[in-house]
Amino acid sequence: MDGGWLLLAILFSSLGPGIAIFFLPEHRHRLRITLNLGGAGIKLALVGVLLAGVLRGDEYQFSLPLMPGIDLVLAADALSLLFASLSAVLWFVTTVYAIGYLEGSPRRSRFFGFFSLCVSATVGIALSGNLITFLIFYEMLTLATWPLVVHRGTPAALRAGRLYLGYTLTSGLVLFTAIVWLTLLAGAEGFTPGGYLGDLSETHALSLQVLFVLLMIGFGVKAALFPLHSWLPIAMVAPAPVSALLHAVAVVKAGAFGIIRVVNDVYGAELAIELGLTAGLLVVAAFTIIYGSIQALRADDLKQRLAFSTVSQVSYIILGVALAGPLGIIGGLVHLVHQGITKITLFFCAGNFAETLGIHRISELNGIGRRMPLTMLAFTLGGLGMIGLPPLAGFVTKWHLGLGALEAEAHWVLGVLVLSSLLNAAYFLPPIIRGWLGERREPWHEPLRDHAGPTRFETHWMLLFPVVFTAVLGLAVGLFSGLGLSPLGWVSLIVQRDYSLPEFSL
Amino acid sequence: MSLLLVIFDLVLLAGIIGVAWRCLASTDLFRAVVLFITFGLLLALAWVRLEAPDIALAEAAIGAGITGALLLVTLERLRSIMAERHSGRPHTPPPDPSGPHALLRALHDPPPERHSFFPALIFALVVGSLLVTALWHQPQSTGLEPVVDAHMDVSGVDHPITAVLLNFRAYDTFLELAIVLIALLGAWSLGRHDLIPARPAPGPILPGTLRLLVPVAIVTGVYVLWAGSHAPGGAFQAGAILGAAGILLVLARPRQLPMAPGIPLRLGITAGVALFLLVGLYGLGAGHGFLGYADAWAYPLIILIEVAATLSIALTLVALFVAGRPAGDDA
Amino acid sequence: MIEAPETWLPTAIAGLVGLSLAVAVVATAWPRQAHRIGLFGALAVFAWVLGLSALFVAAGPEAEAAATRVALGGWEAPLGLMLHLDGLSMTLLVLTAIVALATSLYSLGYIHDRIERRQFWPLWLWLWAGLNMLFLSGDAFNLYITLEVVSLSAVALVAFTGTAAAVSGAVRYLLINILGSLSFLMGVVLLFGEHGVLDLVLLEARSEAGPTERMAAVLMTAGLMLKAALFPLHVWLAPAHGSAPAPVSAVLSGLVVTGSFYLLLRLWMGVFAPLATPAFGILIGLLGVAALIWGSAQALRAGRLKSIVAYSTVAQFGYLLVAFPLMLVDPDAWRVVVFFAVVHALAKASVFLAAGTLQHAAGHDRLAELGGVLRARPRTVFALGLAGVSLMGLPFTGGFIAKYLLLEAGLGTILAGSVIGVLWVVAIAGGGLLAAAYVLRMVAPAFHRGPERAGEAVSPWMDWVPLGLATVAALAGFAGTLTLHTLTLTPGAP
Amino acid sequence: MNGLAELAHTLAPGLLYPTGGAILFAMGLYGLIRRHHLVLRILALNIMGSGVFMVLLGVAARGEGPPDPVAQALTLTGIVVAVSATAFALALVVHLTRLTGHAVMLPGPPDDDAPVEDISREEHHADGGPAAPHPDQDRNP
Repeated sequence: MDGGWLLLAILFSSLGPGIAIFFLPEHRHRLRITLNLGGAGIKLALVGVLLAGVLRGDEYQFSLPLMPGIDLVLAADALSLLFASLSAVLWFVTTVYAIGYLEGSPRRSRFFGFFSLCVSATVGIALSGNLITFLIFYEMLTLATWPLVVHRGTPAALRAGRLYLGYTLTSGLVLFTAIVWLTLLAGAEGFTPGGYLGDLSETHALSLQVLFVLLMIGFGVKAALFPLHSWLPIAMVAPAPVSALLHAVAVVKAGAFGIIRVVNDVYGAELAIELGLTAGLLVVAAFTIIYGSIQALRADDLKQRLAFSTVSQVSYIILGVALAGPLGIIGGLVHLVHQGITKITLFFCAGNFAETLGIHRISELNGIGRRMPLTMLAFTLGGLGMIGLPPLAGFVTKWHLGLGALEAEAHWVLGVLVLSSLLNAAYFLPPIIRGWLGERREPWHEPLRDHAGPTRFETHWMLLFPVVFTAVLGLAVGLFSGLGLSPLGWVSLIVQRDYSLPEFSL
Repeated sequence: MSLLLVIFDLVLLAGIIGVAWRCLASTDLFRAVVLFITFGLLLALAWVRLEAPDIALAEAAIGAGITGALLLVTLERLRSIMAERHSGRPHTPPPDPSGPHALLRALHDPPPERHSFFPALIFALVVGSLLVTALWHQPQSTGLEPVVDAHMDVSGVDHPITAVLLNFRAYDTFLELAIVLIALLGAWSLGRHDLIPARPAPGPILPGTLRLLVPVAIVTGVYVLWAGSHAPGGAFQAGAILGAAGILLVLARPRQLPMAPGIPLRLGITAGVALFLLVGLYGLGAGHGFLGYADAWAYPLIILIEVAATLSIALTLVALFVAGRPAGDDA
Repeated sequence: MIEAPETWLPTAIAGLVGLSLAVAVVATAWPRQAHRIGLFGALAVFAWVLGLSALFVAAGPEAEAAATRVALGGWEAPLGLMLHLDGLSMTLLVLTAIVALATSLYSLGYIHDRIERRQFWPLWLWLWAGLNMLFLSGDAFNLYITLEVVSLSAVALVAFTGTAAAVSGAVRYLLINILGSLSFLMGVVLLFGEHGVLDLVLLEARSEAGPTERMAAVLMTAGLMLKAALFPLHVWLAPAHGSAPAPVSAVLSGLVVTGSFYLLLRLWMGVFAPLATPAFGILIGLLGVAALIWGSAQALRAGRLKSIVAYSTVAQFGYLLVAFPLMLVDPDAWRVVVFFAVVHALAKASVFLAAGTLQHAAGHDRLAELGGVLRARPRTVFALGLAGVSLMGLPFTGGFIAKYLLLEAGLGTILAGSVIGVLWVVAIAGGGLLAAAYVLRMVAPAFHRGPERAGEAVSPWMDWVPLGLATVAALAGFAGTLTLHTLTLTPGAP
Repeated sequence: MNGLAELAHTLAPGLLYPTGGAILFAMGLYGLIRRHHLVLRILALNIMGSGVFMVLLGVAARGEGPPDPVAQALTLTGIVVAVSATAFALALVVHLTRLTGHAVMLPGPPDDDAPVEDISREEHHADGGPAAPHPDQDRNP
């Protein structure tokens, strides 16, 4: 129970400002920004404190009984910290970006209110100590994201919102049912490294298999696993910061994180292999990787292409988990962070192109490198990182996934990795090449300058700073992956603790 | 002897059921209402046969009398509304498009459609036969008669029904008074009253009769009230009789509804419940329980409550007959 | 010196009845001040109920110690009437107090015309008193009387707007209510004829699965289902609830319907317990599924905001019916059902109040033309959405906890080997989706791009009370443990 | 003759009248379903109610001794409740007729999407519904 208040404080550092922002009149511009950035900053600091504590080996737990048998449990372990830190950092950046992006647009109180709720839910997911708590925050995330998706209020946005809710609520119910069922079978245990269902494997094997499928359906929708992914590309109508948040931090990652939790901390890798569950998951993940890439290749709309790329990239995480060996899991977990940083960079870039120059399509990117060099540079770094060019972040992931595949003796996975890297190249290189080498004949159309006046940089500084920051971050996590506090170092720590492995070097 | 009684019972029941049937099958509303009043009177006879003179009195006064008056005045209102709509006054909304015979429909109900006949018949037969089966299986229980009898000496009154109504189950009776009041509040909330009960009386007969009838009714009412403590009678019957007298008064004074002052009227209609509640709360405070009396005080308190209740009931029934709220109530 | 809570309980119970009646009587006699009497009376009754619940819970932990019977006038059953307070009635009294207080505050803003105020408040206070008495009654015939108090005042309030739709809704509602009451009364008469007593506890001790009980069960259940608008006897509900003034709709959908349901539950757990067979449970459950589908479908196609809410009541009560077969497998599930009903009442009342605010601002409640007002009133829309989330059964709300427990009970029946349990689970899970769909219909227009029109000014009461009540509904999840504990203090219940 | 006496004993009021009450109840139900005019429906409900009272009084008269006073008291209460409900129902019917021009309730679900006015708005005053179409009506001498 010690330090439970720290966990609550982390939760409320975004929840409190979020609720306050709802009640702010639209014109209280400065106060809103203060609340937003203040909350984000406090959260960042608190997560830092927690990080240090967990590294020391302190235990953090908070629990509140909701009903006999239902406890709301918040707990901090290394894995939850991985996701929580990612959310805290990227939220801060996205908040800055969103303030710049939405400057002067109506209904910002509503937007930032739900924005903060969304992040609170994500952090709640990260800190959940059992499945029920996870579900509570998971559903809260669904609800908090919907207003963001439909924020523009256009018919297309509302259609996308309906689709999004349809998918996520249905999967939420499947998840709900599965979790209640699981709780009936095994009791309301907290997440335990190595799982807590071992005793049931003899008696309830079939139930556990069915439950696993249900759980995967429940999480798979948000993680955009084929064939449950169709909402994601359509939800692209949302404003760029929302897309960034959806793809890099909150929604998609919540699904992937759920799958990690279930495989690692509910079933446990051993049991999952024993019941033949990981094999199926592996196939689905591999298929989704290829499928997403091919779809991305066909899309001309930049955000659309990025969306399909997300479909593909998130499945790397699941692929890693499904390999169910230490190295594979390292690859999967580290990709949770790497993909987040890289993808958010790309979405920020796409948003900058759209906002500054009104450009949405890849075919219009010709020569944009000369007009917006920094953004294009960031885009290039992101794209190359996704492809997996050493020493960028994506390479670290793919390297470990490859090792994991070898370890699990699933050699065909190597083929999938190679194929998908080729496909990645095929859909990321064209925009990069166009941007740097293409020729632009007519003058740029400048919507941002038209309505906000001239800017000192290539675009508004609040749009530019986040892009540069995340791009540098993406570069750094790749370059310094050997350090202890890098994502890779942290993930190795998680896997060591979970698998009780001796210190091992890579 | 008992055979004769059985034949009497059978004939009476056949009559009651036959009248009820004719009433429900009637297409003319006026006819239906008249049959319903007859039905009420026959019921009163049946209650006498079932050794329930109190109920017979109540049925005749309330069931047949007051209800009948209410039904008749309703028909009169419907007729006048339809006539007004028909005469095409400028501010009437367009006639109901659902039927060209809107006027007819106000006081006539066409014979029901054929297609609902069998379902309704079968449904009613099933319900009725199940009920009869259940009833025929019941034992010959004596009910609560012995228990009531054993407590009569502490009830404060000599008439068991009054004892039950105003002492043993006083709470029910209190709520019953409240229901009469709520019905009036509901009727009042619909709007102010119209002048229909005050149509010119047909000729001098009614006022003449009234001069005779009203004093008699008042005396009867007071007697019935007083008798209630030891013989059939009581607040409700007395209230109904006084109410009937009041209704006659209303009817006999064409275009001169008494301008009821708001505050006294409100106090009058709530006097029954208010006094009852006060006594009840006093009982709670004094340790006899809510709505309880000290044995020695039972009789005077019961009489007090009954007087107030009679007054309120009579006033409320007259107000329900007039239907809308008086203008004075809004002042 | 502090006496044991048990010694104060009987006085406090009778006092609650006395107080709520006194408030109604005084308001009737002095209509000029009715709204002030109503406001202070509402606060007093609310405080009294809270105090009573504290006494009640303190008198536990044995169910027998907390549950109390009060002989009115000092006459014990079978001669006299008994008031009866146990965990079930206590829970519903507290629910009533919360919703009624919110409604009273809301009405201060909603009913502002001087003449309307004089008519509204006495009726409303009688309705509230009637509900309190209904929950406290322990006598079959007295239940009939309290039901009548509730119905007549409720009907009068439905007709209150005075429009053709409202009055025709009210007439239908009244006839249905009288029919339901008569059916109930016939059941009471049958039971009285068989056993010679009216007290529910005595009846329960004497009842067995005989023809009288069967027929009485049919009549009383049908009567109460009519009043509770349980499928398939629900057609009257939407016009009545949809055309009443907003605070009245809130009370009708939140409390009055729940009151009939409470009585059904009480009877089937007591007097009719010997009759409950699995086949009967399945029949009721199937009705519930039908209600869920039908009500949701109607809510999805209704054109008016308040109609949507009214139909959703039909759908949500389907849930409660679905719970009946679960109770036969897992008798403990009844507490979950009550908790669900409580959460539903809170959420439904706040939805109706929010809808009333929007209707007031716009001057109508046609969904298609409501967009501007919805956009201009985010606070009310937020209340609508928050309460809607509770109806859907999504976290953090009370609805989530309720649905969790229902689902747990449903899956429990499957694990216990009941095949039809799958249907119940699908219904419980799927009903939430349908609810989401119609809640979305109400909220989504607020997110459409378009002009804002704040419409008519609304009083602060109308602005804030829906939000407050919706927050209570959402936070009810945290009261789950307490509610379930209170409900265990019901002697005789499983 | 013995048979007749036995018959007479069987058909004691305690059995005969409850049966009659059940018939009235069922008949009222039938009328309620079949008839559409609201006044007739109200009559049907009253007949049902009388059926209930007849059963109650019949049951009370079933034993050997004097009839059960509790049952009679309940009946009295029931009658008063019935007349109150009837009076209110009739007032509603009149009001409905005034508003719509008919007093018929047809079977089937009503049109719930009919527009509804909002009484909480300023322009609407309930200063006497019936008085509205007849300006001369609240003129009381």
